[in-house]
Amino acid sequence: MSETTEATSRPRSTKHPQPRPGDPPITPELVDEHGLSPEEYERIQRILDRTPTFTELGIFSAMWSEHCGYKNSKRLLMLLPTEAPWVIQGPGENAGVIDVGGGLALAFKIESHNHPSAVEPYQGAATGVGGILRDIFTMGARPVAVLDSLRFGDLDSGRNRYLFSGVVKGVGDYGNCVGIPNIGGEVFFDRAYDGNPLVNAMALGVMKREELILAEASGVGNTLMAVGARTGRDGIHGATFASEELSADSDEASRPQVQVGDPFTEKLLLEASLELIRSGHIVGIQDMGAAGLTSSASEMAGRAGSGVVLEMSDVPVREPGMTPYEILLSESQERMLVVAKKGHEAQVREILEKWELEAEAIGEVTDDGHFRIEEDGTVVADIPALPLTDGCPTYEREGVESDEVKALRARDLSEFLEPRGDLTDRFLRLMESPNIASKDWIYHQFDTTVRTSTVVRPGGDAGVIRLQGTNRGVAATTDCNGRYCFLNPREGARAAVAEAARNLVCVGALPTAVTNNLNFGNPLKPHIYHQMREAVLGMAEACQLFETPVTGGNVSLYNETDGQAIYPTPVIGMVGTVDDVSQVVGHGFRSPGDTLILLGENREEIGGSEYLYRLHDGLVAGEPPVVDLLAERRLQHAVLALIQQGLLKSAHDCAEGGLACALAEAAVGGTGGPLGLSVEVHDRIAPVALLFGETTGRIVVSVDPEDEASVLGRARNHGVPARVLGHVGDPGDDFRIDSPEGAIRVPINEVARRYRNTLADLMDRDSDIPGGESHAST
Amino acid sequence: MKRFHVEVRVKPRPGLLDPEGKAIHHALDSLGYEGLAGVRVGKVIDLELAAGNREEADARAREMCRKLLANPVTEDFELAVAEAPESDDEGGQAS
Amino acid sequence: MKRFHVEVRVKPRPGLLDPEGKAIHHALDSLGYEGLAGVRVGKVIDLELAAGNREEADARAREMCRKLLANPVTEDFELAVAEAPESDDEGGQAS
Amino acid sequence: MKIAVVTFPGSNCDHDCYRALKLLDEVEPEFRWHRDRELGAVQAVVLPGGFSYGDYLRAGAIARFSPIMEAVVAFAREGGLVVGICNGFQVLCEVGLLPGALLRNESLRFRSHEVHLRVESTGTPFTSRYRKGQILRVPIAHGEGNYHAEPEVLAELEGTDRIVFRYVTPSGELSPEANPNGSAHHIAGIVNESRNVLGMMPHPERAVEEVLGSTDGLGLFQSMVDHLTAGVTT
Ligand SMILES: Nc1ncnc2c1ncn2[C@@H]1O[C@H](COP(=O)(O)OP(=O)(O)O)[C@@H](O)[C@H]1O
Ligand SMILES: [Mg+2]
Repeated sequence: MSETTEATSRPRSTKHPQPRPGDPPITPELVDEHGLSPEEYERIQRILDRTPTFTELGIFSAMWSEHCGYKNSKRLLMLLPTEAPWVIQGPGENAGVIDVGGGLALAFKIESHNHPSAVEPYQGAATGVGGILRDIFTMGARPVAVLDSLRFGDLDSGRNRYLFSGVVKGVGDYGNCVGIPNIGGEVFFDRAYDGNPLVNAMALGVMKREELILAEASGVGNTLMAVGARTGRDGIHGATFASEELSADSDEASRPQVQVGDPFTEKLLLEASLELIRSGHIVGIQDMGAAGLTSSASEMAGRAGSGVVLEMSDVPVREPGMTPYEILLSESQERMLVVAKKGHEAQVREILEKWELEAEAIGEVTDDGHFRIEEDGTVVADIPALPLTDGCPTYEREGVESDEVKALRARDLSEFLEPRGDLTDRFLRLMESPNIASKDWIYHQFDTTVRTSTVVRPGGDAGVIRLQGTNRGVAATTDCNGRYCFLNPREGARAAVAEAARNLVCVGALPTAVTNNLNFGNPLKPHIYHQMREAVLGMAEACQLFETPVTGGNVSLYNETDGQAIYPTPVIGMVGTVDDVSQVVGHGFRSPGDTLILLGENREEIGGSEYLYRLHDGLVAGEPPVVDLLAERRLQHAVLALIQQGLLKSAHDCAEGGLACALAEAAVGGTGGPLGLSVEVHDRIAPVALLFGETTGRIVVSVDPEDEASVLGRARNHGVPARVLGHVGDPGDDFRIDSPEGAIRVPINEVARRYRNTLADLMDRDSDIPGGESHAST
Repeated sequence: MKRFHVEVRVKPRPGLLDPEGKAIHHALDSLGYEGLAGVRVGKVIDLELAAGNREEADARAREMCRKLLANPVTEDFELAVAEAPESDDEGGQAS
Repeated sequence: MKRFHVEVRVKPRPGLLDPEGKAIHHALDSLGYEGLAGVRVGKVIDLELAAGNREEADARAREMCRKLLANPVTEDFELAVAEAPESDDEGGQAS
Repeated sequence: MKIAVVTFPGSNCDHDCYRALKLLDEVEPEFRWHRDRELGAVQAVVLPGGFSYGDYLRAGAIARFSPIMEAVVAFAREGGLVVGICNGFQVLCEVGLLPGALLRNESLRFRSHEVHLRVESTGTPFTSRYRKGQILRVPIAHGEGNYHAEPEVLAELEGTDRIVFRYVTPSGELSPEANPNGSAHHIAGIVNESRNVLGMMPHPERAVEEVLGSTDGLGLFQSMVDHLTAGVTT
């Protein structure tokens, strides 16, 4: 490799690229295998005014895949609100950026790694975390927190336990090694995710406002440099792969090589990148993520309106004999593309060398608007950059709701509202549901306190970190109940946004912006497209109302196995700001004798509940809880104000498992150990719905008895229904809820024991053994 | 039944990135060991098992590898089977 | 200089607790494999190195083990040295 | 006084240690790079946590060959104060400044949560601010913290008051449930024979502010300052 790159002196070939020896002929079958329709192929021929070479076909296939091209989602995403005065960078960059005060900006984004995790859970999840961290630090921000949003089939299957265990270990090992605290996330188990686990990772990063850098290849003559790990044959065509349904033979050897993560290299790359960005020697930087070098180089050129030329023989490779096709489409991890100012290449190399990394000049920025690839000086691909990056056809499809879902939603659930059997027993079985039980088995495998800024760790309603050197903080949460979205995608999406915002106010944060991950089945099916459109509309409506614009996100489609789609799962990642971290409250009770107050209104809603799934043989039916967005907003304003006035000692919202489970979580969730409680509930609705229904817009707070009247009064002034439920008890007391139709009464330590042990009991059997096909079956 | 010692070596599949091997390679280089062309790291699993004969021991160990010990997506395995010396008193009670 | 392939096996010292071996043993038991008397897990490190002859390759690999690859407090190591087949073109560029 | 915090490639608690030291008026923390060959004029050294060299092969095994480690070993041999926290503890064992080794957690899982530590020895430069038997609440976050040593070594550690911290229940009892990684004798931290080198798995630097959940780790750094100040005046 030459020490000094005289890229400008390289003669420009004007000839069309010719097929390389060994290239397969371009046939309709080959086009089809590349996931391109005949119409799309025609469009490619029109753009080029000729037949593409094999290399070019590969490039188009990756860029026009669902993953990179957003063919089937772009038009829907345009419906989302994206603007607010505090938004610095909206959708379209590596991550969204908002102003969080004090001259600081927050970059944040969520990303899915569903398909790789289904094949190799450990590496799939690990590289998912790696990718999202790179999206953050390529904006110039130092990553300060990660969250993970996970979905699996039920844990009675060995395969699902294997996937769950591997994913958790992968998320943990990667983030732990890089040294980024995990501050929250979610996990949900339901048979709808059998064979299609969802692994969405979110990251947050902080920078000074002026440190923001964009991923643009600008400045003719500037040098493109490949930085970080070498390129191998990993995940070739991963982007296309992620855009297809999994089928039984996805496990065969024909599959692309699994991407293996190297968090150690990532940590070095993180430090080196931030140093590079601050050094002034570069003008742009981007992760080589999905579709690797192809997407990073062409997108950087597309954004800047420039062109690029890349020399394949200069790309540092891990294996000999790699073709341009392979080099361009490789998804090897921990690599970046950097645009160095001309003449500053040596300084760039020096910074990387300090961090024991490589940087190689592999091309330059041109002014001809072309994405041109050369191999030893011979042109092997030459494509106009803008049509390649932005010319991907987008589709608006017909959406039709499935009759099956209509029927499920219309189902009469009144028989399940009758009091039947012992309430205490039903309550305990719910507390032992993996969807409700403590998730500490998960987050005890994650470093949550590194960087010494974590104010609220996982386990509460939202994670909070302090902004170093200030009293300010940022909070983050991820939320989505796929069952609600399945039964009614628009309501479900509204509920997801509302819950995310509610979780943020429960810790004392003002919700400010959203990133989202749309996880759906095959969009070519009308009922799936219907789900997508409805979910996006619901999200748009709720985000508008909560003034939380969407600054970015990710779309993962074709989450189907053997034709069976997952629940529509539009995961909401929401961030908020905290003015003074010393005012933050947790979800757990603090002192015996405190008054318990319910803010919000009970309704008779049991549809889509965990209660039906867990206690009635996996029943998923009915109308999911309806969100009253205006009432929700009043509630959230009230709680935030009460926290800022220092009147609340704890706050926790009602979610899966309803009021009874929310009270229990708060009772066992205090830092000083479980506290009993004594509560009396009565309302004009069936007790099953009152105790276990999942009506949204409710928050349970504990307050000093002296503040009781004041809290009730202030809540009502906000237009929020408020009532006293009872009192916090002592350690070792009973957990006791009396209702007109019966009581729940059980020692709090017993509740705590069941709540804590469920996941460990299920998982500490056989699931963390290395690999093997035993895990492929139940 | 005889006792066999099976040594299973599970290694990352060729072409797959092996970050641990890379780090060790780098460390050995900087300790001054020249002429190192490659380092790959895997696992070795020693099994003590009872079987009628060597073929059976081999077949059973292979099955264990396919079922549990090696991850077919990322790893290959090799076996070496040896008959264990007859009855050294308290043998067979390890682990 | 010739090219050698050295397989280094690093294993927990006898008597040392091996939780991973225990977990695998347990898993194999519950998969129904009977007659398993012991499972121990270690590391295998494949080195490709250049040396004048086999003895030299062996000696250098041993030194690497003592210095870096094995921790004498907890681990033992074994080596197997094999001469690599001559010049398969582009070999020797792994890791 | 100056205290060095060493950064290896992959260290990720170096800044946390720096910040914790910075909270003390008397201390001026300074970073040292793994390629440095000299420590310069410092009164103590902190080897921070993290994943030096990715913790590949064995945690700490590669870092101990960093150029700076020769200086750290020399400094320790001359009686300088050295604290290794988490990965730093692993490096100290690998380089031979402390006996024993840190194996993979018995659960085979990374463990991250708050633990309770009992102060076993106050006769060290790192623990004079604590009471013997005092219970501290401090986070752990590690995958290889299972302390192992030969029985003779353990006996010697016990016999010479060199076990500094043990994992205990909130009320101060020894129990298998309170031992997060399977460490022999519930060991969370030890000192060398001359008591100037401390290795511990838990993270005192993460327990130095109320808003982080605990201030119990502060005493460790304050003890060091006391010791060094006394050393200067006497
Ligand atoms: N996969 C995960 N990773 C990290 N933390 C998690 C994960 N799953 C759950 N948690 C933690 O457990 C808490 C409870 O989870 P969940 O019941 O989903 O909360 P909520 O209903 O309030 O959103 C979350 O707030 C989160 O902090
Ligand atoms: Mg909540």
